[in-house]
Amino acid sequence: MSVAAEPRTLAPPERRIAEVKRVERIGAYDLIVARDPVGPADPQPGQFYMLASGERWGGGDRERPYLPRAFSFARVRRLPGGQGVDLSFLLEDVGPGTQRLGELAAGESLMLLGPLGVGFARPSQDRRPLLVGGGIGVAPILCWDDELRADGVEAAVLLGFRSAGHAAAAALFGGAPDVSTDDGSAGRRALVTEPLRAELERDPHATVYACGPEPMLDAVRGLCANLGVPAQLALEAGMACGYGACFGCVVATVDGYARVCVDGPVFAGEALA
Amino acid sequence: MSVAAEPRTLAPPERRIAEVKRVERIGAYDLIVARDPVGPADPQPGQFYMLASGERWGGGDRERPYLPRAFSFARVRRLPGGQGVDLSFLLEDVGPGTQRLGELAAGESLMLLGPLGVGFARPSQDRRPLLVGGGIGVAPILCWDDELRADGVEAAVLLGFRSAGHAAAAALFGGAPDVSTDDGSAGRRALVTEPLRAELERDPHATVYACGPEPMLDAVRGLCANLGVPAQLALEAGMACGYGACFGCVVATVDGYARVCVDGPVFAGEALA
Amino acid sequence: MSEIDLCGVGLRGPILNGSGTFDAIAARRAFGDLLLDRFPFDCFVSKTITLQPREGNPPPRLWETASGLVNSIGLPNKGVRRFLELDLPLLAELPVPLCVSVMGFSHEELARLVEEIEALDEISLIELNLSCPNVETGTLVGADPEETAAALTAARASTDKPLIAKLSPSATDPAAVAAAAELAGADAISLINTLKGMPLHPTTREPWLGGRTGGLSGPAVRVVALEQVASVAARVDVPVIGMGGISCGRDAADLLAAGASAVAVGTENFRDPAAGRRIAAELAAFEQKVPAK
Amino acid sequence: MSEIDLCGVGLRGPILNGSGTFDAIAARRAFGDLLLDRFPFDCFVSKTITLQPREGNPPPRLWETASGLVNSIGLPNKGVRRFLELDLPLLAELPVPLCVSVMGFSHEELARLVEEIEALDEISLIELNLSCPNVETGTLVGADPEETAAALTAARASTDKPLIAKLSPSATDPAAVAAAAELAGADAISLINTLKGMPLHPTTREPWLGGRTGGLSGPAVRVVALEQVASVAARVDVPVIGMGGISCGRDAADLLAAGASAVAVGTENFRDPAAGRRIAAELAAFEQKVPAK
Ligand SMILES: Cc1cc2nc3c(=O)[nH]c(=O)nc-3n(C[C@H](O)[C@H](O)[C@H](O)COP(=O)(O)OP(=O)(O)OC[C@H]3O[C@@H](n4cnc5c(N)ncnc54)[C@H](O)[C@@H]3O)c2cc1C
Ligand SMILES: Cc1cc2nc3c(=O)[nH]c(=O)nc-3n(C[C@H](O)[C@H](O)[C@H](O)COP(=O)(O)OP(=O)(O)OC[C@H]3O[C@@H](n4cnc5c(N)ncnc54)[C@H](O)[C@@H]3O)c2cc1C
Ligand SMILES: Cc1cc2nc3c(=O)[nH]c(=O)nc-3n(C[C@H](O)[C@H](O)[C@H](O)COP(=O)(O)O)c2cc1C
Ligand SMILES: Cc1cc2nc3c(=O)[nH]c(=O)nc-3n(C[C@H](O)[C@H](O)[C@H](O)COP(=O)(O)O)c2cc1C
Ligand code: FES
Ligand code: FES
Repeated sequence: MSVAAEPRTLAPPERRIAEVKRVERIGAYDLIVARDPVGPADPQPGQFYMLASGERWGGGDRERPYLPRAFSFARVRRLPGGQGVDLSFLLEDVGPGTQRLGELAAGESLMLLGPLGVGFARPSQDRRPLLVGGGIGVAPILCWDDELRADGVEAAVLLGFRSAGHAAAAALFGGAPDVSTDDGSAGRRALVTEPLRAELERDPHATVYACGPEPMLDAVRGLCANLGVPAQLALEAGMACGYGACFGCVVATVDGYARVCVDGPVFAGEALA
Repeated sequence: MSVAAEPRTLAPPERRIAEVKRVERIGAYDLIVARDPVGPADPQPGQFYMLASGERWGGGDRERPYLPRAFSFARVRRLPGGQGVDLSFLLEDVGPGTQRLGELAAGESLMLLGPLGVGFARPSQDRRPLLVGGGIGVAPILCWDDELRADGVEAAVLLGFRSAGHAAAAALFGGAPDVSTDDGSAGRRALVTEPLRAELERDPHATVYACGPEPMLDAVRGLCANLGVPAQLALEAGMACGYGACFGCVVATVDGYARVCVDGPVFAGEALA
Repeated sequence: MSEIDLCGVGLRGPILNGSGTFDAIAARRAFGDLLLDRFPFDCFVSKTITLQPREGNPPPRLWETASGLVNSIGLPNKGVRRFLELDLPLLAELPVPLCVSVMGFSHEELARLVEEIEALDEISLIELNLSCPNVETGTLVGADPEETAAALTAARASTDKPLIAKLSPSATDPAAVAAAAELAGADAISLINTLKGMPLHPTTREPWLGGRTGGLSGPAVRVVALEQVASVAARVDVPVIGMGGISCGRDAADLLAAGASAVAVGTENFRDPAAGRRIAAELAAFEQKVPAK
Repeated sequence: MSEIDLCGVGLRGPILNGSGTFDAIAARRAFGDLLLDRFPFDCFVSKTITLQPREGNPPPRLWETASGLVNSIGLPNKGVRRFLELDLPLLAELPVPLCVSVMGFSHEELARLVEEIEALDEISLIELNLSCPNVETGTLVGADPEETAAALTAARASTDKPLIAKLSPSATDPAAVAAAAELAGADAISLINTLKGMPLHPTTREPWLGGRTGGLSGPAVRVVALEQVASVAARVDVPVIGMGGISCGRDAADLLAAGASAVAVGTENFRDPAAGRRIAAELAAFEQKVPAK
């Protein structure tokens, strides 16, 4: 991978067309695999893309979607001989945009801009990476785990889901991630923060990488702060542009509002207000 | 058929869902056959329906279509035992609405309101019906011819088209209509008004029923006026509602503007200004 | 649906039609008496009537835009005399109270219009269209507090019927205009009317509409209506009738939550003559959440 | 594309960005120097700068509506001093002329703002944002001829740079405001800014936006922009910069046909950072039809 000062791979300065190769149902989620012919081969885990369907983007519920939607890439496969890369996205249908994208079929076109934002940074020598994903937040955790494994690092991966249907996504991981569910229908019945606490109390020499719903991230942040463990949190926010143009996606940080799309989506726990 | 004072069959006062049974390409046009389960079995030739696709109406070119679109029914088939009627519509793709409707597939739903407006009125005893259709304007001429035939009346049918591709629609007629094309690629190379003039000069005891592009209707109107032959013209106008609500579809008549959707679409030639 | 009181007139529900977006007489020609059994509104508002007959604007009168419609109808109507003679008897047969919308091009004209209908029991409410963007004075009056107050005063003097002032969305401060109308005797405020717009012909690039400019309505104006209704409702004590972009019960619930006491369905009627009934049903699902005003 | 002259500043084409809809510095972080080779606009307009730094409104700041966007950003910016110190050097590296948008909350403040930038050669044009719907005084000034004239006078006294007056679409008569701005020394008029709107939370029905109300933009406002641009262009002699709902070359051609001398792309940038370039290419196809003003 390119060793950037900050883990940010630059994006071509225009929206481009990718071809949908596969759409698969993974439990409660949709997995979309699209071929990006011209984009960079080394998006950084934690970076994201703005997506829209090539056709019929609009005309959905209440005449939406209108703007593109942000999605972390969940997996990247580099194709031989500059044929580009296959990007995987893991989607949860929560509204007109995700619904429309879930309706895409192989061969159809996907509008794509990216990779965008700053991804996860490597842990310092003395710390092991500890990956935590909640719900659809497993997406960036998956490609981060892929990349660490490619470098021979076997990180502990702790995943939390509502129930077994959502937990199906755990099967995408290379290793054997630790799974918790709210209802105990798969893995342990617990919040993912419980195994995380145990892990960190066992050995605090870790850097925590987390993505998931706000309450989970808040808990992870508090836990890490108390134990003095550095945390890198991948945030979400409503976005219009994804590249810093609209100032719409702000989150409160210790030095004022920051744009999740250009200053994040990955933030250090202690940077957040 | 119900013998109404004016040829107007009433419509149920709400939009309803019809199931698309068949979509067929007829030369340059699309033929959509939809099953109307609850609508009246006796729409009057010349009456029309407001149509929209059940899904993805909107989100097309420039975020259109938004409003429903008006279409004469081209054929009606009554199903046994109150199963409703199969309505045929003949469409020419001229923009986002007709394009979307042309994309409908069997099994999909078609939103429908109608029948609307006033249809063609029977000729007086001493006159024979003479049917004239130009381009997509053949639609109401087709069902009018069907109905006259069902009553044992063989009317002369004169059709005009741009070229052979469009003339394919002539094959839908029960008899053997007289065909003219602008480029002579099918039938006679002529404007449909030429055979009409010949027909009327041969025997002026006719009532002319015409639908087609504005220049053709103007020519037909002028011709009939000169020869003192009554003409019933089925007009088009941009519409929003189709049932008299918006006052948007007006045409100039001898006593001011009239709404094509409720006072027409069929007007007597001499009524138009 | 629970019965509501609008300026002393009892309605079976909170859903009106926007003036000029439903012609009950034409609809009855198309749908027959079934229309009366399934009447889509709880109160019927007539198209705007003027003292003299009007032909309206030359066609084309309609332009479809992104999530909306631009119209330049130009207030065609029979004129008040023939309206009362020919239309009123038919409108009196509707199963709901009748509101007549009127526009006067001068205070005298407005006063005379109102006098013409004052005595008629078939008419429960009068709406003053101060805001039709297709007739120049309309915009000016409804956008200006003084002008609006003067118009209300002229009308108020000639009737005891409830007067609804329909504002112009072109007002820089709709709440100020509403307050002026209230002070001058308006019994209710209705808004929004259409936003001024001008589509061009796809090829000639000349104005498409026969009236050159027209009024924008439909989902495109939804959030604008919500903002204006909220600011007006916060300022006046009289009930507010909210409209603009309603296409489902959720939109109606939003306007009621923003402070409206009743709502009117406009352009959505063009997509389905039964829209009012559908929206009423959808709204019922939201009602418990709606603050009664 | 043919070179155009905007208030004495030569542009390689007629396409600007709407202020606040493209951050060239952030975009360069995301896209690198390729952005400079493929810069989407012929003139870059900065986000509106104020005298003091501003945090902007609390989130959420965005709402997607039918064919449009409602935003309540609230003019976050570093304040003019730090803008000049930190941002200007980077903006000076752009391959196109720079226009700085400013807003003052008083005439003194506006005058001081303009003085701060007057001397800087990197800045070719100054746009006065008289119309931001998220800051109360904004709406008032740009909607009122006298207020607008006063603001122009204050700014005019402190600079010889071309001054663009960006009006508020809430003006009842935009042409009158534009004429007042021209008389008071505006070298160009730009419009439209966003229309005031207020979306509600889907479940709580409280205002969704942190700033309660926001501004509507995108295709939903297209026909409104066309009407206002046409009426302003018909009234003033100075060039008009048209914007509002441009999503393709045809929309740009429409605004130029309506009398604009240049156009600005706003919300469409959010759908594609290269929108400006695409629209320029599409516009080229229409150009012969466009009347040069
Ligand atoms: C950096 C980043 C990475 C992401 N990665 C992923 C991922 O890998 N997989 C994934 O499934 N999702 C991901 N998301 C979330 C995803 O972008 C959203 O789920 C998506 O935008 C929802 O769009 P929608 O139209 O389906 O739903 P929406 O209708 O947009 O609803 C989504 C939420 O937005 C709000 N909302 C509702 N209506 C509106 C409106 N009209 N305007 C504005 N907001 C509204 C509500 O809070 C609602 O819960 C990511 C988000 C970010 C910022
Ligand atoms: C009573 C009646 C019966 C009809 N019967 C048939 C039929 O049987 N078969 C058939 O194919 N057609 C029929 N039509 C015509 C049909 O309704 C139109 O072709 C259709 O509405 C076009 O919609 P569209 O979205 O495809 O095209 P549009 O984009 O609506 O373009 C159609 C025409 O409308 C104008 N236009 C362009 N843009 C706009 C805009 N934004 N807003 C308003 N107008 C615009 C232009 O003049 C254009 O040529 C009938 C019309 C009427 C009134
Ligand atoms: C075709 C059409 C005609 C209208 N005619 C009138 C009218 O005569 N008088 C009036 O006060 N408002 C008139 N209006 C405005 C509507 O009553 C309503 O205020 C506006 O359309 C906003 O509501 P909507 O978005 O639901 O359509 C008309 C609107 C349309 C679309
Ligand atoms: C997110 C956002 C932020 C904006 N910020 C500003 C601003 O700071 N100053 C300004 O004058 N206009 C601002 N505008 C208005 C735009 O410059 C433009 O006038 C308006 O969006 C209409 O154009 P559009 O429909 O193409 O977006 C903003 C618009 C948006 C959508
Ligand atoms: S999404 Fe536009 S600035 Fe972040
Ligand atoms: S289409 Fe609305 S009145 Fe005819």
